[in-house]
Amino acid sequence: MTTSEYDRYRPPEEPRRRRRRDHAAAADSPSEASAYAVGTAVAPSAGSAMGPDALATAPSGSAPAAGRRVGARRGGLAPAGGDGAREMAMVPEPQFAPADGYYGRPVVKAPPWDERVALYLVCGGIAGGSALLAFGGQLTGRDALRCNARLTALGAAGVGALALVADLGRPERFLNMLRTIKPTSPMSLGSWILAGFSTGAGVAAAADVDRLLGQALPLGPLRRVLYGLEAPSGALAALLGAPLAGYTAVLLSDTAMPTWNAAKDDLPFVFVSSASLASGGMAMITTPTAQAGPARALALAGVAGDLVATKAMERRMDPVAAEPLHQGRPGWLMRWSERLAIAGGIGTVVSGLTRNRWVAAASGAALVTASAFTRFGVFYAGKDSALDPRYTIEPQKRRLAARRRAGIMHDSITTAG
Amino acid sequence: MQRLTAPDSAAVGDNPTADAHYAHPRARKGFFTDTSICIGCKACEVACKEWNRNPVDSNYELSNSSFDNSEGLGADTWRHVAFIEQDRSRIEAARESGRALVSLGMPQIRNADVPTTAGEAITTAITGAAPGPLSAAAVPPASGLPPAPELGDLDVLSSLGGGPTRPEDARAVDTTPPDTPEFRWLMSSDVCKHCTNAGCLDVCPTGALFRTEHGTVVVQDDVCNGCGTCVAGCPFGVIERRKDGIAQPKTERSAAPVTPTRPGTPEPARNVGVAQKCTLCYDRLVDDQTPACAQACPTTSIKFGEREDLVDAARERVARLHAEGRTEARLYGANPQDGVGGTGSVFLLLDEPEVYGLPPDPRVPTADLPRMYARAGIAMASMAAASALAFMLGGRK
Amino acid sequence: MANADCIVIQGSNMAEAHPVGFQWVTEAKTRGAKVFHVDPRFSRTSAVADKHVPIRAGSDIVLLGALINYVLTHEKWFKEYVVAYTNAATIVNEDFRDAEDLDGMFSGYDEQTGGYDMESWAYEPEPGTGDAAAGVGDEPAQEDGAEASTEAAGHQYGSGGPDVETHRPRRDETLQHPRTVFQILKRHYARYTPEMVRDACGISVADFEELARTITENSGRERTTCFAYAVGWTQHTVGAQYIRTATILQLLLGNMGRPGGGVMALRGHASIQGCTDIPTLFNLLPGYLPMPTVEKQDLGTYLESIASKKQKGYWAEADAYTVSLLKAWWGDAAHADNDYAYDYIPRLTGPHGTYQTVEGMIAGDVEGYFLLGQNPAVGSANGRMQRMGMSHLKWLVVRDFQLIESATWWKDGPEIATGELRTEDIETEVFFFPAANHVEKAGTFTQTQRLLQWRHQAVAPPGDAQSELQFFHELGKRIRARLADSTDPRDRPLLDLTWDYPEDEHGEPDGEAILQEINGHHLTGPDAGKLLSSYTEMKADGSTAGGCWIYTGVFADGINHAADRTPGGGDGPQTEEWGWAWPANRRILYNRASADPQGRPWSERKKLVWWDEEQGRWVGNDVPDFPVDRAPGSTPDPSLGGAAALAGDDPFIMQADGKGWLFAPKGMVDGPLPTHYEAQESPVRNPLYRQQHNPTRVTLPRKDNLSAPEPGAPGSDVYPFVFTTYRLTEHHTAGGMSRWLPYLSELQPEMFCEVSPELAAERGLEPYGWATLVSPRAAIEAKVLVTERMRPLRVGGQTVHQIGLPYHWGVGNDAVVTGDSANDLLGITLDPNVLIQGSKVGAVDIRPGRRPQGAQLLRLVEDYQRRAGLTEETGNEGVTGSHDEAGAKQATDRSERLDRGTGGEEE
Amino acid sequence: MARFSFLEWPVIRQFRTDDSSGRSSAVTSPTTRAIAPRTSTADRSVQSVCPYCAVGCGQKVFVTDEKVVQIEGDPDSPISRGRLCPKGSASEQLVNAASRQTKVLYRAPRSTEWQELDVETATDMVVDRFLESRRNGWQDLDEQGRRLARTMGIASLGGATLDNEENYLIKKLFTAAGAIQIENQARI
Repeated sequence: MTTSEYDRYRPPEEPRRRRRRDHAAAADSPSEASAYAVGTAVAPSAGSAMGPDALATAPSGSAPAAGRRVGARRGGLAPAGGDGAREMAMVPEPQFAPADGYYGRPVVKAPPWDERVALYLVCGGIAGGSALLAFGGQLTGRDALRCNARLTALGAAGVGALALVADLGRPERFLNMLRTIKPTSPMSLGSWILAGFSTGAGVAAAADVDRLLGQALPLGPLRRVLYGLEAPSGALAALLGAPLAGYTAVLLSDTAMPTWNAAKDDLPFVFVSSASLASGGMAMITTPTAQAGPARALALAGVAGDLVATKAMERRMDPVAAEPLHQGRPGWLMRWSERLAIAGGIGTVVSGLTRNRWVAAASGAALVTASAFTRFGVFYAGKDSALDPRYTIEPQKRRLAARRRAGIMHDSITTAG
Repeated sequence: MQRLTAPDSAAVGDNPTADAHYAHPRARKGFFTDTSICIGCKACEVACKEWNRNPVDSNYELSNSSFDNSEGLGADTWRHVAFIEQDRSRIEAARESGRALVSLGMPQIRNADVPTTAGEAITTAITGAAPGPLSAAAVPPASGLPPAPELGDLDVLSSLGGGPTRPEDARAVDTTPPDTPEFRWLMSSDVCKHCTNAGCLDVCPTGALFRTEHGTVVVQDDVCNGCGTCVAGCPFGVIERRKDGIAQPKTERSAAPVTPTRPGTPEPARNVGVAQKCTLCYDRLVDDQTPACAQACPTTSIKFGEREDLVDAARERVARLHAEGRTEARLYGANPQDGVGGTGSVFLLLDEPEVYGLPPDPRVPTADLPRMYARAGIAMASMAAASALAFMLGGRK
Repeated sequence: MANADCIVIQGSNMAEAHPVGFQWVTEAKTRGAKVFHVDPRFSRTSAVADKHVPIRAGSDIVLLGALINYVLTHEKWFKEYVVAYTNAATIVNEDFRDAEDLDGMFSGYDEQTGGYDMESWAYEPEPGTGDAAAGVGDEPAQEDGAEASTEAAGHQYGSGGPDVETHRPRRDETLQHPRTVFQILKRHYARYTPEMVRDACGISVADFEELARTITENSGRERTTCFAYAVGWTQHTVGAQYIRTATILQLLLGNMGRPGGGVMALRGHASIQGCTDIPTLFNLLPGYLPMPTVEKQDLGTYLESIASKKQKGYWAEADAYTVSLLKAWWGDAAHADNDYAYDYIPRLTGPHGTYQTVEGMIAGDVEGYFLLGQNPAVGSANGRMQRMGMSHLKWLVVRDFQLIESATWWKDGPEIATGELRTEDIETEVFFFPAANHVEKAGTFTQTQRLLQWRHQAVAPPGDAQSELQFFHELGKRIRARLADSTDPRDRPLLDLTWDYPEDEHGEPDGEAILQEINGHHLTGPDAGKLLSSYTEMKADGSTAGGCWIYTGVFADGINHAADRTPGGGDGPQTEEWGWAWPANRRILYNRASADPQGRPWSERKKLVWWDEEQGRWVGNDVPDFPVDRAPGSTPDPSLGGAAALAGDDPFIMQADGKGWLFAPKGMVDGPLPTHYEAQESPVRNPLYRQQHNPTRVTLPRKDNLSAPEPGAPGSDVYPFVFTTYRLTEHHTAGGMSRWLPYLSELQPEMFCEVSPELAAERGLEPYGWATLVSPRAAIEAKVLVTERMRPLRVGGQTVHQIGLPYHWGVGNDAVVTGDSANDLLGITLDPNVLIQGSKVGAVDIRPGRRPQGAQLLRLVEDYQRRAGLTEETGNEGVTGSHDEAGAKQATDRSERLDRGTGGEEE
Repeated sequence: MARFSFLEWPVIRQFRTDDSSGRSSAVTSPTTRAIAPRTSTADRSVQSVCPYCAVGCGQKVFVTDEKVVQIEGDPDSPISRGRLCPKGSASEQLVNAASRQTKVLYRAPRSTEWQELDVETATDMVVDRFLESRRNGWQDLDEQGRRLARTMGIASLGGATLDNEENYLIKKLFTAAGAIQIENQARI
């Protein structure tokens, strides 16, 4: 597209450097097709299709929409064509309806978390549920289940913790997570939970590993200690399993990200359900069907809980704040999560009836994937919701107006004096 | 536990330093940013960057937002001047919404503890309707604000002629509004709010963020590990993790074939990967110096001082503007009962907060934390119970 | 300014260009003062003003003239003040013909020279005094900033003004005589009506009346109104007259010499006041003494031309100031026998301003050029001419902090890109010397209100960086050493120069020693060696030396008063213990006018200085700008001259008659009264007169400095829009001190133009897309800001679109941010009084998209020139209509030839 | 954190002090507790004047180890009362700009690049050229035989950003040398 006949004399433009801003980086990501873009992109320009001559000769007033004042005022002004078109398409016009805030820029900032944190959310769920299964196995003498679940718990916790550390701005300072205990900080409590859980899961798993290796580990007199600590460690991990699987819901909800925050009442249920079906699924993959009965039961409970809790959550959320869950990449993930959960649930039932290891493994994989999709979906939806100011402004204006209608005047941040 | 999980300082009113156990607690400091006298010079932005050695935050291209080329607050930009161009209809809407605030009995700070019923009474008196859901006609969904009666569009439109407007409804503010100009250009210097209940501070897991003896909220660069939770915890989108710290011009473009001795060695990138935001010049406050932005501000649009005094000054200024008929003036952050317990940085705005990119009804997320913990506790218990049940019902070995 | 009740900011974007100065406006406003901003653009100043009045660029005299007319016809003038303190009652020579009589011309125009003979503008002498025509010349305007003395002095006269004798001009205190200045003024502005303002300026009658009403309501005994201006007034072909018009208005309203009054200049550089006081200007010597012209072959002639010993006021002592200066420069070599070395000063033969110098470079006459903290490749009008001029130099010395565009044009300038210049062909040697900056040297800046402030050195300059002080001291030392054995008389001025200043261990000369030389000292007599404490101590007999008489007193009693730093300036309201203001640490000039003729303050609210009967002296809150013991009623012996001749009610002590000049009988080369002329490239006809332009403006008709056709002429629609240039807060002039700083560059990173939504629609310009602007000289590209801050104006039935262009960017490779330079679009047409270019109005076309590169860019500019039929004569007519018949034909022929010529090249 | 001390572990301090929620005094680091502004730790501060526009705002220049570490408004100045505009606020960057040139550069005729020169040589070269161009452009008399005693071979532009003392020396030297084309920003 060219607006000047002389543009052809110019060398091709270098691609523009992006701002070193998180929201810009996020806009770069595949979620570009999400609600943000859909919500704010302005209609393609009539002007962009016009040649300069047409414009130059068009009398003022009858000129097409490109520069018309009315359009400008209402924010409907076309994006620039010509040179700036690529960038302009995302850039809203100066005069904005108030819901678009300040030039359509985000009001809140998405956290700088990338997929590693989403991965941690998944791993945390698997680890927490697995510890519960392991403890159950430990108590009920299901050795394979106990051993596999312990290893899963430790592995998932380890991968998750590593992902979390890697996502830090200063990974070398990860120990500062244990610098203080802050009840107001789910991340602080979560760090302590993760530390405790990992210790428990680690000791318990070490005992099983030692057994698997025929006591080949060079433990010496510590072996007795290890075996002595095995049971309480397994109990500790199980005690912290559900918190580990669920605290991340609070971590997400305890933010100003509109979608996460709006989901605060129900997200823990979604997350524990998702953790249950994922850990059950993992156990169905790793463990012979004979010992995997409780895993299947847990998975089925998780599927049921997941479907119910997710629906309830979406229904109870502010409709605008819920939008990102249905649009773009998170929408896709959430839809497929549901489908896979249902499919996995059916497969679980089938595998329970047929005792077919392959069906069990496939169902387990579907469930694990469903859980991952749920958590990635929720993760992305929250980040997306930060990008469009509408998700922040509209629910807030609505609740403010509702309070004012109800005669509650004392708690507004805006005051007349 | 209740006290520990309560939003910071909820237990201590609007002086968040009171139980911080400082040997020498000081009066709470803050800013009052009076946007009605801001000239948009951006001295605050430069003075801030210069003092804090913050990196350049730009690709050196226009940001397509009037004269604002720094876009917003972030890790490298701790003061940001917004530029908003508005035509007459927006000005009238702003004036109208301000008038509605006044009519609603919104100067609530003075009688902050007026019981809700009183507020209802006022509403009833003004709107002539009982509190509660009003008819759709009375509440335009777009604005979300109940309009003051008898101040409908027609009245405003009748003053469009440009001549002096007739005396307006005396019940709102007994002044003659000035002529509505054809156009205005709002400028406003935004900054960290230093909330009474600070979301960033509450959610920080390392203790890098802390409440200072001046009541401000500051990141300790040497402690923060860049987990980024605070970024999500801020209802105002202020704090951000620093990505890189290029404080240099485009050196690769330097035409000089030689590298002469530089008068100043380039500042190395600082605090990369660490959460960054306005410190209210904590280092300067320690020595009773004025924060860099407030010291530089040519027109005293940015005022620094003890928050209590500033809020008084802000109220006086609003009253004065209202007396001039500029009902669009309003305060932002002065109310200790708002969703963040009031802010240390108080603003005088001339339009709705969202026009400036500020949230209209921010709420510190940790305010709901006890409930979130309770819900999560139930969920976790359910999971444990489900596991137990699974073993009971999960069949034989 | 903080004391004003109404502030009119016109021709200045004060909040943007002088944010810290604007604090006083903010303060006045919060105290209830009304603030008006009259400007083509709605700028950040408008945003905080009570009212913005958009005006067509270049029509300010119509507005100000109409305000004068309003004041006169509505009887709003301050009668007692006007009669006593201005020349309203003075009667003018009967030969005088006003612009109203001659359709835009005054009497005395000479077609040959394109200038005026001012004889017919003179005062009429009192019958029986035998005075000849009573021209009294001097500073034409009298405002707080003493701007007029620098900006508005005709180059022939420096600032001392033309020859003067003492006069008793005829007066009519009733103001009824038809030839009184007052009546002439009334007639002159009678047609400057609100309707004329509407048709010429695009300001509605209602807006005008609101402005007029507010100003007049806020003037008088109790209240004062202040005008603030900057280069929005000076950078016009009638710039000096803009300031005169405001001064006339302020005198009529009694707003001069009083707190919260005046016409305040807002200047753009740290020491731009200082560099006119101690001028690096061709036409001046320190203290506004004129550079001698070739006609002034000896000291006597020279001194006569400055001031008569018999005229009133302090200029009468110009001989003492001149001799002291010569003694300061040439010491013992200056003595009574050789006219105090007067012949050591070179002589002028005409204008030698910076734009003439550029012509001299292109012609090859100028071989060497020093650029001292100045970036003409970006900052001067017609940037291409500037760079082409530099490419003809033999050598160029650039002293700056960074590699500015004026230092690198030979490798990355726009002419290299277009192929007009090839680096390998350019013969110019370029020296770049790194300069020390303001914290690396000690010295004084003089700020816009004449305040000298000493800066202490904080650190030593880095690397090879040097101060100008060190560089030029060293240069002088080496030149003198090289010539030490010369017997050539032309080298005597250098060899006899006093040039031995103490240096520190780094070779930095002692700034205080130089400031002491500037201050001056006694050479002989009982006080020999003692520093002067006031210019009144200067003598014409060679017994005193002093480099700049107006600065005398800065080192009184051996104390560097410029370094006075009592916090807050001390307890006095005029903060006189902070720095030192010339003259004599006086903060408000002509402050005698703050008291009535009897010496009482006009009002309690606005008192400043007053006569204390008991003490028999003037007292008050400022240093009285008046002989301190001259009683209000005193009428000195008419045979006296100088300060002694000032009557007790002659407050304007630098004027030859002690009065504020409503009418300038001499000194302004383009007319005794400000008259509206259209700008060189205005899109509209002069609505007031047949005469379109200032007939005395200085044009540079050259092929590289073409002008747009006159409105209505063939081709005038080729450049249909008006552009006006301006500054942004975030940058500093040509960018040498801002575009290299990342913190400033990121705030305004790209060159842009501001257009109205209407113009954007008309031309298909997209918000934040690119546009190309083409003027008769050049084409540049800029990002487009579509904004309602720009408003099309209806002027005389025609819509005028104005385009705003900041001028900070330049083409190069070294700065953090670069861009096309708005000044490339500008042509060079100068104000005849001060030779400042008209850069606030230019003709331009705008089109969407980026500009072509390389030789295609030249082709685009030529296309436009051909379509408009431009020739060197286009738009450069002196008297409108004088070229009409023969001229027009000639122009057509020429443009046809040009057409053919260029066409041939294309083939 | 330097050496780990159990009692200084914020978790412990949380419970030792009233700041049990770990949001203020319990979590400060030693660096934070020792913080001090560089304006207070500077070796000296010097009063100066802003180099940009003509308002003449007061500046305080803080110097540590002979390096300018901070420039801010001088609250004592009655002109500016401690305030500065964005340019004035950027003065420290002006002084310490990494791109600032500190070496003499020379571009020979027809050369495409700069080369470095030492300041002594460069000054001598300028002296040579100054004298030669002065001679080449010299005019003794005008066409009517009147004394001119001037050179048109040398011109200068600049001064509005310089000190009065510097302008004084420039005007004095150029005038004595017969050069008249001395101009500055005041006419631009």
